[in-house]
Parts: sequence; C-alpha cells; structure tokens
Amino acid sequence: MSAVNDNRLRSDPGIPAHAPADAAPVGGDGATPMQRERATTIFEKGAPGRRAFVAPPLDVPEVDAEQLLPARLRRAEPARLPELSEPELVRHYVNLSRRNFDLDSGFYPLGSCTMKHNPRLHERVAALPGHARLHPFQEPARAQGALELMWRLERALAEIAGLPHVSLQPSAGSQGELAGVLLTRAYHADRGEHRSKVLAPDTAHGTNPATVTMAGLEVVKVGTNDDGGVDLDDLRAKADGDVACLMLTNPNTLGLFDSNIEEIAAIVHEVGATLYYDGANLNAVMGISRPGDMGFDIVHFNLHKSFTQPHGGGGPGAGPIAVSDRIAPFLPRPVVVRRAGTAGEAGGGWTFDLDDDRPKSIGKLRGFQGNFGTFVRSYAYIRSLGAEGLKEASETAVLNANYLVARLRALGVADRLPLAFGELCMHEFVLSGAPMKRELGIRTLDLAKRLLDHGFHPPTVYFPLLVDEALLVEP
Amino acid sequence: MSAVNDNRLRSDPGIPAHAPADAAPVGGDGATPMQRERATTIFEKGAPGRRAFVAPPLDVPEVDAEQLLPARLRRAEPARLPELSEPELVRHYVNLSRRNFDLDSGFYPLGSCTMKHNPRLHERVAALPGHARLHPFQEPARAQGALELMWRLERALAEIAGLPHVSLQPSAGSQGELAGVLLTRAYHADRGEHRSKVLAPDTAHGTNPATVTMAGLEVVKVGTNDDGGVDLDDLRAKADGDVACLMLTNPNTLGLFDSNIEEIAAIVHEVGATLYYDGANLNAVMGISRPGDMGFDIVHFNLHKSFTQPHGGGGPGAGPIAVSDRIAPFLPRPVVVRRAGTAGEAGGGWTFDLDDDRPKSIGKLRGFQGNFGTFVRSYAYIRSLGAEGLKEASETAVLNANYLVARLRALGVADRLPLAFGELCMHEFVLSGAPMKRELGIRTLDLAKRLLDHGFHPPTVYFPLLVDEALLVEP
Amino acid sequence: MLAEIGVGSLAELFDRQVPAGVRLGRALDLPAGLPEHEVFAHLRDLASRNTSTEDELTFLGAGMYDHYVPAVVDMLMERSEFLTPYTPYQPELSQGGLQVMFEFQTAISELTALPVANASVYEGPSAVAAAAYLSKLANGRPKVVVSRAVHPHARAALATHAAGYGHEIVEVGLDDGVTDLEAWARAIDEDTGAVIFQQPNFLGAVEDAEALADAAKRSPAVVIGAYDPIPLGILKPPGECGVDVAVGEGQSLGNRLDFGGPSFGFFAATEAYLRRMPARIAGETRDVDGRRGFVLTLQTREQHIRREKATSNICTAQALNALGGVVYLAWLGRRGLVELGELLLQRTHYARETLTALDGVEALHEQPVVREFAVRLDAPVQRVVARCQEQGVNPGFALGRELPEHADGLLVALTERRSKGDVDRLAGVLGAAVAAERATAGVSA
Amino acid sequence: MLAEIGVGSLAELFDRQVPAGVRLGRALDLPAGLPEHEVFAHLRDLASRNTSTEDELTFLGAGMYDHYVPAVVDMLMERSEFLTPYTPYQPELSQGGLQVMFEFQTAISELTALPVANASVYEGPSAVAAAAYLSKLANGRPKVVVSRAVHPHARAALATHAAGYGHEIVEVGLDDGVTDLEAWARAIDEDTGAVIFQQPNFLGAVEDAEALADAAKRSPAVVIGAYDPIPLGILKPPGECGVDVAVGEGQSLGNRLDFGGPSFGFFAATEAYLRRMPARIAGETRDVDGRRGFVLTLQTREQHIRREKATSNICTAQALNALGGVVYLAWLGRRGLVELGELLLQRTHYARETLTALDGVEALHEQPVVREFAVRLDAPVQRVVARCQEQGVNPGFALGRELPEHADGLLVALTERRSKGDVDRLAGVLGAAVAAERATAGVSA
Ligand SMILES: Cc1ncc(COP(=O)(O)O)c(C=O)c1O
Ligand SMILES: Cc1ncc(COP(=O)(O)O)c(C=O)c1O
Repeated sequence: MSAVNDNRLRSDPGIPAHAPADAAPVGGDGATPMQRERATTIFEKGAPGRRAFVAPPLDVPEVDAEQLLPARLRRAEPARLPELSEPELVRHYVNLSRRNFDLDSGFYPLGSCTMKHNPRLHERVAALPGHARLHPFQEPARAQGALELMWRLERALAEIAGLPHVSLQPSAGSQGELAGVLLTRAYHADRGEHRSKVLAPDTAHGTNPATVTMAGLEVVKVGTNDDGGVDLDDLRAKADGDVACLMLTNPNTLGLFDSNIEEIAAIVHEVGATLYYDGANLNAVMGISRPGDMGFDIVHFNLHKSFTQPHGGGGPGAGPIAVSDRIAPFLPRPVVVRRAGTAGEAGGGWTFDLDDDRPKSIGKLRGFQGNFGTFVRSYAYIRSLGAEGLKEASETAVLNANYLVARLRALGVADRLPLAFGELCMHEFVLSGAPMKRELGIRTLDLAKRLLDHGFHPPTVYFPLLVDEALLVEP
Repeated sequence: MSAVNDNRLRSDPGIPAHAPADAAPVGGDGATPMQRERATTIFEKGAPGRRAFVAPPLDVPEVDAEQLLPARLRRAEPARLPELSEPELVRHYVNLSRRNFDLDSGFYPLGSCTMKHNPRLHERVAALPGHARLHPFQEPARAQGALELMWRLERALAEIAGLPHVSLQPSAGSQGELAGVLLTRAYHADRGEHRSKVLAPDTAHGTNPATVTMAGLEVVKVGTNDDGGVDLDDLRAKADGDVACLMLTNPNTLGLFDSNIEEIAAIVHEVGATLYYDGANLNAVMGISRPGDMGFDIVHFNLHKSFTQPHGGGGPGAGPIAVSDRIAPFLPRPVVVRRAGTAGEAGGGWTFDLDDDRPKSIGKLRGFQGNFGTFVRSYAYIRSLGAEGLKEASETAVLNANYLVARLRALGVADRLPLAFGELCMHEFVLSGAPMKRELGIRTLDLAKRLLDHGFHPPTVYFPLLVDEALLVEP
Repeated sequence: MLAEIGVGSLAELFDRQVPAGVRLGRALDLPAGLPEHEVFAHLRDLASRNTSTEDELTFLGAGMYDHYVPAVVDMLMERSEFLTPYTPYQPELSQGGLQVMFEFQTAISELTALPVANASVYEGPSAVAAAAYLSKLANGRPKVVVSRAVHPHARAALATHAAGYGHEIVEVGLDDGVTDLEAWARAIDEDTGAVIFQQPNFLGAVEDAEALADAAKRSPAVVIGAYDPIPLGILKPPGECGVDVAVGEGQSLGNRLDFGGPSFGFFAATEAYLRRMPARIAGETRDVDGRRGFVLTLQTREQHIRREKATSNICTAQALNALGGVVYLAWLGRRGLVELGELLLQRTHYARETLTALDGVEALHEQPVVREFAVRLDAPVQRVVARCQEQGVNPGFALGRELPEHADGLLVALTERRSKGDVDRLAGVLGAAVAAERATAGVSA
Repeated sequence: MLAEIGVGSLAELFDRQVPAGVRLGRALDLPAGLPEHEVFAHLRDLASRNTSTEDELTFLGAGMYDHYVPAVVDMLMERSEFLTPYTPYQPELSQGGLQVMFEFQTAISELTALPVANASVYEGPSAVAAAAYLSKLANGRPKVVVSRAVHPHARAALATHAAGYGHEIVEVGLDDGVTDLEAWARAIDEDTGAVIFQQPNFLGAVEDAEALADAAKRSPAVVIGAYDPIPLGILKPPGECGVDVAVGEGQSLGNRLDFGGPSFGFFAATEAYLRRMPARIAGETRDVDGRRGFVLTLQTREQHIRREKATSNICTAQALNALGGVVYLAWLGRRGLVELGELLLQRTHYARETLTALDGVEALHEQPVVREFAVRLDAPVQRVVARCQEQGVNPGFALGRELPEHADGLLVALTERRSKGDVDRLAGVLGAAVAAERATAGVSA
C-alpha cells in the first residue's frame, strides 16, 4: 500500500447506503490475508430501516413532540448512520478485526511502546459492575473502593518513582507532560518568576516540544554526545535563569541510560530549574533506579506502556504524574486523600475522599478523576507482580534487548546495521541503517516492508530523528 | 486435505515438548489462510518449568506429604502437560481460533443445524455470577432465580410444542431421544406391555437408530413416498402391536412438511404406540404448527439449533423434552415445581423447588439439573423475541430457503442440481447431485470443495442417505 | 422475494405445505418481545435471587468444585471463532477446532496415562453409563458391579441407561469410607461385564484403585474408574492401576459451575477399546502436500452408515467446554497441576484436623483425603447447614440429601480459593452452629 | 543468554550502564505478588465497596450517563485484535483499526453535520480546551467567551490550558437556565478568538444554538459547541446552526461509566479547520494496485517533523473507546438514534411534570429539555440526596457541588433504562425525603 494519502476524509456520499459488496477476491494473488479483501465500510452495508436496537414502547402519556421541542430546534433529516441488523454488524467488525496485527499475531518489536503483555484478568476486573458502572459523580462516601484503589495505586507509583506525591488525572503521557510543564510554570510563578525556556535533547519524543508550545513556553534543543547521552557542555551553555525546566527520557529514546545523569541534575538545579522525567521508558528500570533518586522533580508514567493497559490500537492510556514536595501544592485537583475514619472494617479503618480545595492547584486537565478503568488494570498488575515481579519485568526487558543485539552481532548483521551508539543497551536499541543504505542500497523502509512479507511487525522506523535511517527495536 | 486418517490419536511422544516450531511458510502458495501455517500442537511449545498458574504460598502448617498420601497411591511422574507462559498460551489458542470458519466468517449453509445467530447478550447474561457461579447442590431455597428461570423456560417450551410437561434435563438432542425412547418403554411397561420395535423413516437422522439400539429396542425402517413423506402403505404394514413408537422429524431431513401427518398419527396411535418428534427442525414451524397438535406424544428440542445456544464447534447444547399427560409420570427426575409460597415479592409470591420423589420416573440421564447455562441463553432468546418474533424467525427461515431454491431455478442451476422432491420447501432443502454427476462428471464432494475455494462454507453433503449425491442446504 | 418464489404471501408459502388441521391459527401465548436492556435487567434480577459462590464462603463440592476459572479461559471460549462454528464436518475450515480436540485428547490421555481419549462426552455421570454400555458391547456379560461410593447421580444415570440396553446392577457397600474390598471381590464373577469405582470416592476417600482393579482381573469385566481430574496431579493415574476405562466430570478444569452444566465429561481407555469409544475423536493426518492436519475419525453414527450399530448416539457433545478444559490444563502446566494437588492435600488435611477438633464433629472415615472429606455431626445436619448459611458460610454438602445411611454426614470440599483463614472461619461458624443445635436439642429433650 | 551478550550476570548488565549513585540497592517497598485468583478476590472486594448504577436506581448524569452498553460493544472491544495492537504506524498491518477510525470519523461527521472529524481526543472537557487552542492557533485573538452553562469541568480544563497557551476567559451568565443572549452578544468583540456554549447545557436546557452562533458571526471568533451526542438524533446538528467546531464527551455512546474514564472525546469542524485539527485522522487511499485502504494522515507531531508547531500534543488517544462509539451508533442505526431521542424526550417531560408536582420541588427553569432537567428543592439538597440513597434511589446531581449559585438545585437525568415505573418510584422517594427534611427544619426553626 502506498503511503500516498488523497485526504478524502469521508466516505463518498455518492455511494448508496446498501451498495452490494462485491464478492471477495480469493487466494493465489500473493496478497496477505490482511490485504486481500475489498474494503467496504459499514455505511455501504445493510438495508434501509434496519437496526439492532429495539426501542422500548412508550410507557408515559404521549405529549405532542412539537410542544416539547419546537421545530426550529429540531433536526430535519436523520443523521445518515449505518442501517444493519445485529448479525451484520458483528460480522462487519469481527472481519475488520481480522485485518489487524495484534500482540497474539506474532513478534511486535515497535520501539518506545513497551507493553507486550495484556493479562486477561485485567479485562475481567475492569468489567466488574462496581468499577464499570460506577458514576464519576457518585458521592465519595459511596465510592470508597474506587478511591482506595486510586490511593493505593498512587502510593505504589510514588514508591516506584521515588517521588512522594502523585496525581492520576492526566489521560495519557502527553497530557502528563503538559501537566508537568504547567506545574513548572506554576512553581516558578509562585516564586514570582517567569521563565520562558524548556530544554530538551534532540533525541526527545515529538510530544515534548509540542507540549512545551501548548504550555506557552519555548523549546531549546540540547545536543547529544558521542555516547548517545546529553552533551554536558551544550547543556551548561544553555542552562540559564530563563530556563524553567529540562525534559529528559532516561533511558532515552536510543535505549541508553545517561551515565551523567547526576551531573545533569546538578547543572539544572543550580539555575533553579526543574527536571522533568518522561517516563515512557520506565520499564527498563523499575526497582533498579528511580527518577526521584536521579534528581527529577516531576515524572509521568504511561500506564499503557509500563503497566499493561492494552494499547487498543491507539488508546486509551493514562499518564499519571509523580512529583517532589516543592511541586506538590500545584498538582491538579481534586486530590485523593486518606483520613483516619469510621468507615469500619472494610476500609481498614480509613476513609477516602476527593479534596478539591487546593488553592495553588493548576486546576483540571480534564473531567472527573482520570481514566479510572486503566487504574484498575495497572493496580491489578502491580499486585500480581509485587516488588520482585516488577524488577524481574525490567530485567527481562533489558536482557532480551541485549540478547537480540548480541545475536545480530553474531550473525554479522551488525556489519551493515550497527548499533547507533555503544555496545549495550537498556530495554530497546537503535540501529543505524546508514551503512546498509550506502553499501547495499537498501533503505530502512525497504527492510521494514520486507519484514512484513515474513509476517513480522517491523520495528519503529526513522525515529529517533537524530540517527540516519534509524530502526528502533524493542523486543 | 485428504480424508485419509492414519488413526494416530496422540501426538507423537517422540517429539520433545519444546521442539522449536519452524518459521511459518509464507504467502503465494495458493493455500488458504486456514491451511497456510504449519500445525504445531501446544505440547511442542514453551519450555520446561513454565506455567501461567501461580500457586498460593502454603498457609497451613506443613505435614509430611507421605504421611497424608502413601507412596503407593501416589503418581510417580507428573502428567506430561504443556509448559508455557500465559502470553504463549493465549497466542497459541488465538492463532488456532483463526483457523476456524465461524458464523462471522461468511455464509454457513450447513443443513440440519439451523442456528445462525448467537446474540452476544446471551453470553453476558450466562456469565453473571448468579448463574455462572451457582453450585448445583445449592439449596433450592437459595437458588430461586435459577429454578424460576427453568420453570419459565419449561412453560414457554410447552407452549411452543403444544405439550404440557417438560424436562430440561437431557444434555443434547440425542440424549433427549434416548429419554424419549426410555419414556416410551416405561409407559408401555407400566401398562404391562413389552414392545420391541421402533419405526423410523429411512430419511431419519443417524442418532435415531443409534438411540433405539441404546435403549435396547430394534429399529424398523419405513419407506419414503414420491413426495418425500412417509410411505403410508409401508407404515400400515409395519405398525403392529409390537411397535413401541414411531420417530419422526417434521419437517423432515429433506426440508419437507409431511402432508399426511394427521393420518400417520392416527395409524400409530391405533396400534397403541407413541409418536416421537425429533425437534431438530422445529424452527421451521414455531408459532405456525405444533407437534402436540399434530399428535405427537414426545418432542425433543435442540436448544443449540432452535434457540440460539452457540454451537461451540460441537457443543454444548441441550435437548429438553416435552410430553403429553400420559407420558408425564415417567419424566426424568428431579422435576421443577412451583408452589404458592411465602418467598415474598421477588418471586411473585411463588416458591420453586426440585421434586425428586417421582416413583415412576425413568430416573436420571445425567447429573444435576441439566445444562443450565444453555437454558439461560434460550430463555433470554424467547424473552427477546416474544411470540411474534419466534414466528417471524420461522417465517424468515422458510422464506430464505424458498428464495434460494427459486434463484437456483432461475439461474438454470436446477437443471443439473434439482430439488430432490417437490417445488417448495420449509427451512432447508435437498438437492440431488445425480444429474450433475451423470452429465458433467462432477460429484457433490467436488462441488463442496470448490465452494471452499470461493470462501463459502459448503452445505451438508451426502445426507440424507436416501438421496443420491445429496446436498442439504439451510441458508 | 415472494414473487421470485411464485407465491402471493408468506401465509401462502406455509398454507401450501402445512395441512390446515395442524396449523396453529393463533399467536403463541408468550410475553411480547423485550429490548436488550430489559432482557438484561430481567435476567440480572433472576440471577440476583441465587446465592452464588461469590455470595457466601462455600465448601460445597460433591462432584462440582468452585475452582478459579482463569480469565484466559473465558476469553478464549468467548471468541466467535471458537464459540459459533458448527461441528467440524469440513476439516478444511475447522483445523483450529479439530486441533483443539486433538490437544484435548492428548491432555486427557497424559492425565490418565491411558493411550486413547475422545473429544468429550456430556458430563461425568452419563460418562459412567457410557462406559458401562461400552463394556456391554464389548463382552455382552449381563452384570455390572458398582461401588456405593460412586457418585449417586452416576449410579442413577447408570441405572436409567442400563434399564434400556440391559445390565443388571450389583452394588457393593463400604467399609470405613471406601469400597469393601472383600465384598467387591466376591461380587465379581464370570457374568460380570464391568466393575465401577470412583477415585477419590463420593466421601472424599482415596480408594486403593490397584487392589480394586486387581480383583477384577480374573474376570472378563472391564475395569471402569470415575476420576476427579484435579487430584490426578498427585494420585496414581488409572493407566498405572490396571483401569481399562477412565471417565470423569471435567467441570473442575476451567469450567463454570453453571448450576450443573454445561461442562464436559472425559473418556479414556486402553488401546483395546479404541473402536468402541463413544462420541467423536479427532485424529492426526497429512494433506496431499504432506502438511499435518486433523480430522474427525471413527465416526460410526450421525449421518453415517451402520447407524444402529453405533457405539453411542452422541452427536453434539461439549467441544467448547473441552476447549476450556485443555486451556486450563495448559494454564496450570505440568508443574502447576502437581503444585495445586499438593496445596489441596495440605489444606484439606488442615481442614479435617481443625473441624474434627470441634465438639460434636468427628471424622466419618479415616482414609486419606486429597481435596474433600466427610465428617459426622452430632446435630441435625440440614439445620446446621442453614444456620451456617445465615452467617454467610456454606459448610458443605449434607450427605443425607443423597445417602440416607449418612444422614449425619457433611461433605466438605476445598479448592485453591479457600485459604487457611477461610477454614478457620468455617470452624468458628460450624462449631457455633453445632453447639446451638445441640443446646436446642438438649432443651427440647 | 548472558554469555552470548558477554556479561557475567544480570546485575553486571545494569551495573555497566546505571551509575552506582542512582541505583536503588534495595527492593521496592511494595507487597509481594499474588496468584490470579487472589488478585481477583481483592479487586472484587474493592469493587463491592462502590455503589454502582446496578446497586441503586440512579438519575445521576451531569456529563456521563447510565445508558445500556450493548453486549456486542463489549465483545468487540475485548477482541485481542482490537484490544492489543499499538497505534497503526504500519498501515499494512492495521487496516482493520484504520478503517474503524475512518468509520468513526464518518459517523461523527454525519452526527454533527460537519465535514471533518478526527479519530478521537481524550474526553469531553479537554476537548473544549483543545477547541479553544485551535482557535488560538487559527486567529491569535486574546479572548475566549464562555457560557456559564458549559460543564464546570470543561470550564476548569479550559482555564488550566488557557493559563499555558494564553487566552483570557470571559464568562457569560444565564437567564432562566440558558445563556443570557444579550450579555453573550455584548461580550463578543474583535478580540474574541472563540465563543463556547454547550448543547443541551449543564442545566439540561436546550440552547438556541443558532442565535448564539449568529451573535458571533460578525466577529473573528470560532464558534465552538460542546454537544451531548445522544440528543443529536432529534436536535438540530451543529453543522446546521453555524457552529464551526463541535466537540463532546462520547461516553454515552456505548462506553462504560468507569468512574469517569476512559471514554472518548469527539472533535468535528468545518473544512476551514481541517489542517488545524488536533490528534489523529485516518484518511482513505488506494494502494499500488488500486485497492482501497486507509492510513493515518496529517500527522504533524509524534515522531515527525515540525514538532513544536504541532496543533496538539496528543499521541495515544482513545481508539478503542471510539470503536465502542461507532459500534454503538451502528447498533442504534439511523432510525434507532431518533427513536431513542424521542423516547427520552417524552420520558424526561413526564419526569419533570411528575417531580415538579411534588411539594417543595419546582422547576429551576422553563426551557425545553430532552434528557435531563434541573429542579429547585425547598430543603437542603445534599441531605435529601442522602435520604434517597438510603432508600436505594440516587435522585440526581446536587448542583451546589459545582455551582454555588444553585445550592438548591438538583439535576435529574434519564436514559432508556429508566422507565415510567422508575420515575414514579423516584417521585415517591424524593417527595418523602423533601417532606422529611422540611419537617426537621420546621422543628429546629
Ligand atoms: C518517549 C515518549 N514520550 C512521550 C510519549 C507520549 O505518550 P502518550 O502516547 O501516552 O501521550 C511517548 C509515546 O508514544 C513516548 O514514546
Ligand atoms: C434431525 C436430527 N436429529 C437429531 C440430531 C441430534 O441432536 P444432537 O446433536 O443435539 O444430539 C440432529 C443434529 O445433528 C439432527 O439434525
């Protein structure tokens, strides 16, 4: 399939709603099963008047509808939604699902994505009516289980990050980043300062600069040294009193742990700026090294990368943040609090509540309490693995990545497709496709497409931008 | 794939438990996706020691195991079960599932199978803990909801069959048949008679004669007339005082409603025999004609054919039976009973119970109360459709089958592949492949395999036996 | 569509085929159809009027057990691709389901140490009857000897089936909770076509399976054992005890309680009985290109020939439930099954010790037990049970419901879900209930 | 594996990369891992300490609604093939997910009568902020005018975001439950970059969307409407009211309540804003052989160029929830959405009439309502709510929790699950609770 996109964003309104689908062409043309069938959208299936929904009969005295809702406020033509029976509907989407590569289809080494295991238990516990059908405006006194779960998850994340305060509110990593930069702004503002710059290495993920812009600040790129880490000289040169914050991923998007991390922290703190940890790669270091101990003030987690929330083909996720004491007053509201209380045995003698009275808070990033459904899954994961298990997960990730590097080296692949930096890596690694392109005329994109032919999902390509013909592999 | 079977019923014990699976061969060989991958059983995957299960730590004082269970009662070598992690396990079975054709894959016109729609609601209600985790020995007073559901389903089936008494116990149609023949035996025995013969038309399903043998009686075949119905002369000749019962499917396996049904019933009843209705094809006549009104004494239902229980690739199902007053005393025990009681508002003032004290009962065909999980689904179906909806389901089935017959005729296919009998049909029809074989040299099996190539599931072939090169189609 | 068919109306389509005398001519007397959310609400309401194993701390077993069903099992059983297909009559389109059957058979074969296994029968009790029927077909002898410690429902199902195909049933009594070996040996003779025992038996006791099988070896009888699959991780398997046919209830392997069904029955045998096995068997084969594949084999019934000679009438069986079974066994794994067995052995011992230490509670027998045991109460059992249930604890099965000679018996079952703390809670509640009943009896005496 | 890598131990692998000063050197202080059945039991216990909409008769809405989630939605969302894949960076392997996104966009576009829609943003309130940010990028004006009848969480999210990217917020008050049209018109000027209202608004009232949009047409402002999708079956769609950008909370379309998330937000706009839309958009394309296919388009962020110029930072969004949304809309169907709207219109009217007939209960406003309405109680609202909850009825949202000026207000929401009988029960319980509180007040006064 060509990557050319003709930007027709809606299905052609000229196609009648129940145009008969041509018979699917079959076999022998070398197309993969995912490509073989003709794409027919749901708007082109079914027949007028069909629907799976059965409306209950009207059980109240009928009142003239015009009287209840005057014509000028009314819709004239029904929205042109699909019209199908339930079996047709199920068939359509089950068949579409079969045109997706998923975790069960095979090796899925996309980099910077991390979560390769989605325990089925988590779907079961998330679906319990006490979770799935809990209204977000239910009185806290009647949502004690949910608040306790959030509180316990916050405590676990705080321990993993090495930072004492947590807000679960952000909807994904990017919103966590935005929260982080806004927290930094609020922190400086509270001290009477306006700082306009945010430093970020050139290996940073695209959301970092986008976030900084959204927070009304300006990004300043910091260079990368020969080891793939932050260029200290460049950092020193750029770290001044107008810097609000340094955003860093560690291990970074090259899969490398920055060996100068302590010095970096010192430089940044010296100018009064804060240190932000992009936690997308956290699962390389759980139980091994903690961002708080490295000197970071603010961390975001991606529950959908490090804590099993299934990716869903692009969400949902969650991006909780953990912060140090000095940042805590500015956390989004409400905050989950625990009080010694009379809730009785079930809550272990504690009462949980939502505290909205936080005068210095940056406010709300979104509605309600965040993506609670993802909290349930991540909490179940942390309880299943425990301290030992989490560390083992990190160890296994790092072991596997290094084993793959070693195998590529042993098989001679590394001659044409070497590691971009160093010899070892953390949970993922970046290969440089430059020699391959130069010597064999094969581009990284060609390699990716060829992997497709072999039934493998290709690694992330052309990221990080810093590396020519990059191939980011996370086994 | 050839139908040759080499009868090696176990995986080769010589294959080491974690023999590496060869890379799947890919693309371009014209094989369908279902055939493409190399079959590797779960016993050949994983690695020693792996398991998804995590045993809880021992929380009781440990006692020497030999003392609790002497060595001579002990297993020496662990059973050679698979050894995999949970993700490996899930991947294996998800990938196996993709090698199945299912209701969502496309047109599935197997005959004599009927159920083409498995509403998803039913899986949801069957999974409610109040159903799924109800122990079969729970005291009836604490299983009132389940007993009420069974009672209500019995009443609905009784109304559909036109026969007043129902037992839900049989596990599938065949066990329902066995129950029916044993009931007939018990009925005659109670009147001091031993009758040794059971009549069945030559179009009968294979389970009918097998059942008769299992019940210790003898099958006598009755011929088929030119209209595809029972040959009345042959029936009259064979109906004598030694006949216990006539087993009939109506519409029969040719998809034809026997127009002489009233006369057939009269002949059978005249010799004091009972009339058994094989309900596999019931969904052609729901709300249109009732076996009880046709003169049948005993009916079995296949909940997995007429009442949405999903087929599961070969079960589970359920085969409830409905009977007339004279057969009722012999029904399997226990029987669900309803009594005016003080159960309070929830049960509508009724109490439900299991009555095991049935002196004339044929006893038990199986453990507990039958396949309760299937009752939940079928009851949900009956409540979703109501009287109107059930009739509409039958009408649609018959309409679709006749439309397909008409289209085949219009397209000239009928010249080579004519209806075996008559012009119209009920919910399914039988084509005779004899002209096609004679004139074109194409056997029914060839046709079936060619349909496969087009991505269609073929109809039932070579059944009923009576028709040469038969093709039984149920759309 | 009507025009194409050549009829004027739907009614005509039926009128031309269904004689007037048998047409219903009125609507069925059933409630009107409901929207999905109302059906859900109604079913949920019914379900909420049952006390499930989520609603009380239960020690009820007696044939079906409240083991934890792993989430992967439910997920796989609910996949359309396993849930909705019909019986695999077209192997090309059903390789997935056929391979599952084959793997299931292999797992059962490994578990029982018997070389052949089928792809499931309905459930446990009727499997016992099916095994007896196999023996009748195999050797034609008129008698079947059955231990009284076989599950009452299995004995009942056997009786019902035997009344049809013709077997005289001879029951052998118990001695300290296990089959009376002497009486058993005495009952077996040249007319004995089959002998049947259960392991562990209905009172939770581990039988001496080898001795029972041995006693039958000088007769023509087929030795049939009805097994609980969970303890087979630690109990000597039937294939090593001289058992010819092992059957059993599969519910405890990853299937729901479901108020008794659907679950699955398993059926394994020695090579000699391969061609007499009931129901379906999947076999391995090669396609024309030499690729490995699976097909249904030995189909001697259904739409096939020699129909009245069929070894059983089973057609639709329990394929989906068997999938649950093999997934569960693979989930436990080779070591997990052993670990689970050892855990239950220890906890069961602890529970027996703890309960029999209570006043008014004593062991019903002294045999080894592995996951269930029987005690005798010095108080009316049904009333003790009711008292416990009021406290949210279901202490077990009142044996008198099925065995009048054990009116004072209570059968207590464990699974991995019942911890030491749960056993201690049971002891507290049961002790109090027995004491209360004895006090009442004392007062009224 | 270690040998192949060339390190002696796992520890060495880390020691060679992670400086000693930042190694943890101790185990994390977290509880030990648990077997699956114990995790399940623990989570089930926590869940049971929440009062869900299954545990009481609820009329709570205020942004999220207890609609019935059809079983097909759950089934499809739980299929591995939709549940587990990553973002569709490889279109060849993700045609299913990409087509779902495309269908979702088309459905949202049809629903809103606006030509372009994206493949989801996080949820409703932040979608309002994202729309305001779009306006800032589009016209750079310093001010945004917001109706006070916009959901308080949306106004809060807007304030938080605006504090970053820089928008001054001007709030416009209400008149009899709807945005004060005169004040609204007065507030809009050349400096206004966006105007934002909600339909139906937070008090359940139907706004005159056309008039509100009209008032902004002489200014540079982008007209932003926050819509509840369910009433769009019967309400004039934003595209026909002069709205430029329509956003909203998608939860009521087949998504669970989930204590507030995850659900999805939708985002639709006129053609003019196509290139400024936040988050992902799937587009139609042809492959080299001319076959129709789908790809992500307009990706101006993530791993791509011009990163600090991105129109939003959204990366992971709500693809799976959006799947639930489009499946739900297809399940309702073209007619079903209208039927549902009409049903709710009638039942909501009945409920308003019934409740306002009670002593001490009066309408908070007289505007048309379609699925939710506000009343004023002559008694302390929070205490009335508590009394009702003790009777198993949650009468609605105490407006004072978010709007101090409506401390006496109660917001009552309906879905298809709440029948006439349920409304009558609410009336009984609410009437009694209000009476009881008034009696108490009378006594203490
Ligand atoms: C390094 C890095 N930072 C940030 C993000 C953004 O996180 P999210 O997708 O959860 O918004 C990602 C994920 O793609 C990432 O890999
Ligand atoms: C006509 C007929 N009778 C009986 C049966 C047997 O029913 P079951 O498979 O439920 O045992 C079938 C099903 O295959 C059938 O089609």
